[in-house]
Amino acid sequence: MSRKAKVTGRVLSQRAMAENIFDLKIRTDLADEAGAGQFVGVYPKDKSTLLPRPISICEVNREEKSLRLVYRIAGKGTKEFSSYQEGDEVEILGVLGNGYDLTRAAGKRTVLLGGGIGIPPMLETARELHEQGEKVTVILGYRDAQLFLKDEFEAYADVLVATEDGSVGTKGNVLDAMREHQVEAEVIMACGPMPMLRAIKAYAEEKNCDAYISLEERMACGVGACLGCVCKTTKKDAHSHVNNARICTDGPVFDAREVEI
Amino acid sequence: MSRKAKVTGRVLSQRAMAENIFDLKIRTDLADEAGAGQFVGVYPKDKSTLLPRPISICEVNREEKSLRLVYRIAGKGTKEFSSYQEGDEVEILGVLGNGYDLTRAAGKRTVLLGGGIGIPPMLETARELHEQGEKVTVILGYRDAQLFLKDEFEAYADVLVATEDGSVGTKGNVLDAMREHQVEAEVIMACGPMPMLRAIKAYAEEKNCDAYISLEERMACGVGACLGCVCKTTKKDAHSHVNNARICTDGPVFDAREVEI
Amino acid sequence: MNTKVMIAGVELKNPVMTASGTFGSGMEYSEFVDLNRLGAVVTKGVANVPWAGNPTPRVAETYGGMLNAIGLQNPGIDVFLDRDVPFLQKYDTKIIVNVCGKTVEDYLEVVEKLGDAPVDMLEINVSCPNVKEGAIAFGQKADCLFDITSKIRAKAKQPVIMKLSPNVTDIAEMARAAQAGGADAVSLINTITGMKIDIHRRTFALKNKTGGLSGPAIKPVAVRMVYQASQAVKIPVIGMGGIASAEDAIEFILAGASAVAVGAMNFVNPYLTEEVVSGIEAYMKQYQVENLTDLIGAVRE
Amino acid sequence: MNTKVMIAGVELKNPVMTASGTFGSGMEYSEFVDLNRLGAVVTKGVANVPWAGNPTPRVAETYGGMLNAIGLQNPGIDVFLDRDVPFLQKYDTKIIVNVCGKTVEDYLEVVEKLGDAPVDMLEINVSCPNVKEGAIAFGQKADCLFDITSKIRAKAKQPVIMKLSPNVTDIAEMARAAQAGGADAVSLINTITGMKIDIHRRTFALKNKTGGLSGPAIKPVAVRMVYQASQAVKIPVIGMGGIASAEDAIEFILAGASAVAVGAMNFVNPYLTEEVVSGIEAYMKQYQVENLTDLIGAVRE
Ligand SMILES: Cc1cc2nc3c(=O)[nH]c(=O)nc-3n(C[C@H](O)[C@H](O)[C@H](O)COP(=O)(O)OP(=O)(O)OC[C@H]3O[C@@H](n4cnc5c(N)ncnc54)[C@H](O)[C@@H]3O)c2cc1C
Ligand SMILES: Cc1cc2nc3c(=O)[nH]c(=O)nc-3n(C[C@H](O)[C@H](O)[C@H](O)COP(=O)(O)OP(=O)(O)OC[C@H]3O[C@@H](n4cnc5c(N)ncnc54)[C@H](O)[C@@H]3O)c2cc1C
Ligand SMILES: Cc1cc2nc3c(=O)[nH]c(=O)nc-3n(C[C@H](O)[C@H](O)[C@H](O)COP(=O)(O)O)c2cc1C
Ligand SMILES: Cc1cc2nc3c(=O)[nH]c(=O)nc-3n(C[C@H](O)[C@H](O)[C@H](O)COP(=O)(O)O)c2cc1C
Ligand code: FES
Ligand code: FES
Repeated sequence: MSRKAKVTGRVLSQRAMAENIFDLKIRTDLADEAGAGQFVGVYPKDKSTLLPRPISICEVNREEKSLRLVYRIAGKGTKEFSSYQEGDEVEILGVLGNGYDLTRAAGKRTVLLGGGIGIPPMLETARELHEQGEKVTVILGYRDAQLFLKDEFEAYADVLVATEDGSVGTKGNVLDAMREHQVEAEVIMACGPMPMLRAIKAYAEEKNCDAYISLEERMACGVGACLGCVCKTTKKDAHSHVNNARICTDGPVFDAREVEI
Repeated sequence: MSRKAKVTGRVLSQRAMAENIFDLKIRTDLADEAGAGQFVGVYPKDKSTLLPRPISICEVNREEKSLRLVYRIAGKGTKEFSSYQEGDEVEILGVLGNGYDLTRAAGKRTVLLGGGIGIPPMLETARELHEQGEKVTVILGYRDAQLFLKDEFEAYADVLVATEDGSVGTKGNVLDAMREHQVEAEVIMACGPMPMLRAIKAYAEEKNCDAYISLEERMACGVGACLGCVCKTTKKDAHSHVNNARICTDGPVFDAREVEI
Repeated sequence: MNTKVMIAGVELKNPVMTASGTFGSGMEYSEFVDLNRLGAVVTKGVANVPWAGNPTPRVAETYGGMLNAIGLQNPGIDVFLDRDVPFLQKYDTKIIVNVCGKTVEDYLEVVEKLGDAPVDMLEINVSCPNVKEGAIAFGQKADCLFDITSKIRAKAKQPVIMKLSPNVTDIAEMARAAQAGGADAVSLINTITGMKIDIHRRTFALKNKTGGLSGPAIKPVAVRMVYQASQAVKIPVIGMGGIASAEDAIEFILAGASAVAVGAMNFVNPYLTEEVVSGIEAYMKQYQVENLTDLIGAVRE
Repeated sequence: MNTKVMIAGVELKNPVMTASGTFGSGMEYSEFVDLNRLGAVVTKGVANVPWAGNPTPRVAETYGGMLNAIGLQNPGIDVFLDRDVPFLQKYDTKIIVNVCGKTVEDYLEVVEKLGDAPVDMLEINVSCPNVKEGAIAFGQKADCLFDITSKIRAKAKQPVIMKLSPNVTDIAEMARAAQAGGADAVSLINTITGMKIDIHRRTFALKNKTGGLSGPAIKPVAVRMVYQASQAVKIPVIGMGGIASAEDAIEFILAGASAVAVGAMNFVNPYLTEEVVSGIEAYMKQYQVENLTDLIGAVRE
């Protein structure tokens, strides 16, 4: 696991990508150790809010020493982030969590599934797998025709799209697209809303394939100390021995077989 | 009394005047009704601090619709204010309080006394009296040779100076300077630290002259509703009938005879 | 859309009131808000005789809140009846008079004098933490609370709201005691006792040493107590503590409050009471809530 | 300059500790701070058997604070002794183990198992508002507190700190009950019970409905209670609740705390504990305070 620190980053750029979705690039040394599926905690400056906001890493640029975060405005904190401009300082805690174990994809038919605001972390995952020479299929699920990040995935993988409103690609979710296009997977790596992750867990069990899914929970510390962010596990967790793993440190990426969601 | 409002002003300029003392000019419609000795409540943006900071009006510019505030960094709020730059927005509650009744000076030998961060409100007082054709003497008490605002007073009045460290003018306080220069007063208008105001009250009683002094107290509402900011009065106060006047609305300027300090 | 609520037979045009002691008798804030828009104006506490209150400093700021130890300075019921009641009568809003005292007799004297006055309800403050003389026991011991409530109820011509202290182990027990004593409603929370020390002077920030904490900092405690009280009694609960927006007010209503009061945040935003009224209307519109009463206690698991 | 303080015969190199449950067993934050710099590390509550804790969501943010309803998830005393104690022994800091339970017997079992372990003190959590099973009564009724304190004191080999709940009418009475039961020290405050409601979903923000409020929002209440407790008892008082800086820590010490603990603000600033240590040193230097003990309870009127 990477060594953690709270650091002051500096905004390199920010732009709106889609309705309420922003693309923020921050210069920070945390980039040195960040990997696909990990996240950072971003602290709002508004003193009425204290806790760091967990945001997944969408892209790592080690030369530039930058992290790219793509996030949706969900409340006070993300609203504040969306006002940041080039040169602004931003306090970040990172690098947090265990990301996707990319060695699992080696030589396997790997499919990446991203749904909604779960799409961003799949970009770094696709990029790193591509760098490692893996050929993967990416299926992205959107609400509507605002296909943020899709073009960028195309540099690294074959991309299929599902939209809830049917405006582009398969009408439905990522699994509907998977079925429609008869995509076969030996390994699935996924991030997205809970119903999607539940469906993937069921699908993987049915098809007996590996699935690594990234979970979300309310967090306080982000570093494994407060036990706020647990999920039920099938086996005894290493920390508390009560089948409750900490998403922030034992996850956020879990083997779908090992969690009860 | 002027009608009160909470408004958004805009910083026209800010500069440091002396060590920890800042000169802030804000564009706001509140300028229309503001007068000498009144104050405004300035709200910090830091959400951990809620209450408005009472700051006296140092100068009113009706043409430009601006208020000038001169303040000393005393804590979180004033520290924040000192970072404001041209164009920044600032929330202000005003115009608050009853200022100096300048008709009292008409045709009288009037002396204005300002001590430390009590100097700023005397500038608008001097300016308005000057405009009304009164000839007044101003005595300013400083800690040391950092004679902020002194030059500006000279446009309106004869100015004497006292410094605590004796580096300029009389060594001591404003009353020491008054005695040294044998300045006679029929009317005193004053603002400054409590010990100075107490001395002025005693002096005025001894000399049987009028003295109008501006008091300070911790405030919450600033508009007379919370009863946080009272001072003991010799007569029954109009509001509560318990010899406790509200500094924010019945003051901050009081006839020295009418308060127990 | 119907924002009306009924508290002890008194119909408020909407559930938004002012919290006692933060709004004077309405005069000061009438420069900022149209009192006609408010469900009710709750006055500063009034006693049988004038009270001088505590020495200054009486207020201090804390993180997301403030401490006050005003000590219930007030002109006494006679001046109040002559000046403040006629002022409020000019407005189309309900008048709720907050009553304080040091002994049961003090309270009863005020309540009696208010008997023929054109006021709509009485709110009995047995929970001010800033008065030394012992009235606070009325608000911290269930049997004392029951006792004073029944005595006041017997004398009062108007509906009686008992204002509860949060400085207790079991708020539900206190709410039940008030109900058993005949209270027509309870309101809560009053301020939580707090302290601030100036580490540079090594003195208390308030001359009174302790003061009552209010403002957004205390809202979670207030919402919890309103929930617990409203689960414990059948009489209406009036909720307050840190309300800074319509969203906050709705949180209290969902927790079980039939009406809400805006307190310390008036000092931060003098327009807040009216904004809360409009904000509640906007919420009802957004979620197509026909009657405000449908929201009261409507939180689900 | 001497920052040492003595609590029940145990000398701490400085008065700064971690608040139970916010610092794990030190492992997680040892990436950020040098545990050797701290007066003591107080562990997360540990029970006789593993506890799974409450369902999620377990945490929610509030204005200047947070609610938690972890429900004391812990691996049980056996794993704790095997893993966490050896980890902490590597550091030059005192080890204080926070103990939780549902019945007196639960507590006693843990206390006994700790008897031969290399830990310096025990902190008995009788004040967790997030466990349904009733242990909270130990922290809210003076006679229950007295009773459990005496039983634990009789069994414990280490000094016993009773951790008090702020959810009581009279904190002084509780502190006295702990002292009478033989407690070597008291620590306070634990979290204040609170609630948050999501007005858009109309559900509780926490699955457990209520949670414990901590963070800067509660500091004035904590300082007041520490003051009242330290006035009421002779045993040392350990103060906590919203400490976010050395200044805050000094406020608690001036109010009467012999030591202080940093809790929820670790989540905001993971370096905070060490910064509080240096900040206290800087304050002592600025004001030429020879011994930290000169500051304890040194607030004047
Ligand atoms: C591991 C992880 C990775 C994430 N990655 C991304 C991402 O890449 N892009 C993105 O847009 N969002 C992501 N989220 C969700 C994101 O954390 C929340 O949208 C964000 O915290 C909302 O903060 P707010 O202040 O805007 O909302 P508010 O509702 O005002 O926040 C109040 C509190 O609730 C917490 N909170 C609210 N929603 C969530 C949520 N869904 N998950 C966890 N905590 C929440 C906040 O952190 C804060 O403590 C991720 C969440 C987790 C756990
Ligand atoms: C009528 C009036 C006019 C004033 N005019 C000026 C002026 O022209 N220039 C100037 O520099 N200062 C003036 N002051 C003092 C000024 O209000 C305080 O210095 C300022 O409020 C400090 O705020 P802070 O956040 O920096 O300090 P903090 O100590 O962080 O403030 C904490 C709280 O205490 C209050 N407070 C702190 N010091 C004072 C004080 N001396 N008087 C009242 N409240 C205080 C703050 O408003 C705030 O609510 C005036 C005060 C009053 C009452
Ligand atoms: C300055 C001030 C004065 C108060 N005076 C009274 C009072 O006279 N009577 C009373 O019952 N409550 C009084 N309160 C308590 C408030 O009515 C309210 O219960 C409490 O402040 C919590 O609400 P808030 O957080 O919105 O302020 C006072 C509060 C403040 C801040
Ligand atoms: C996430 C969390 C978990 C906690 N767990 C415990 C615990 O296990 N035992 C205990 O005695 N107190 C526990 N507490 C209470 C803290 O130790 C402390 O008393 C309280 O949070 C007040 O301090 P603070 O405001 O600095 O956090 C916990 C607090 C938090 C925020
Ligand atoms: S957020 Fe604290 S353990 Fe995960
Ligand atoms: S500050 Fe509220 S009455 Fe003066």
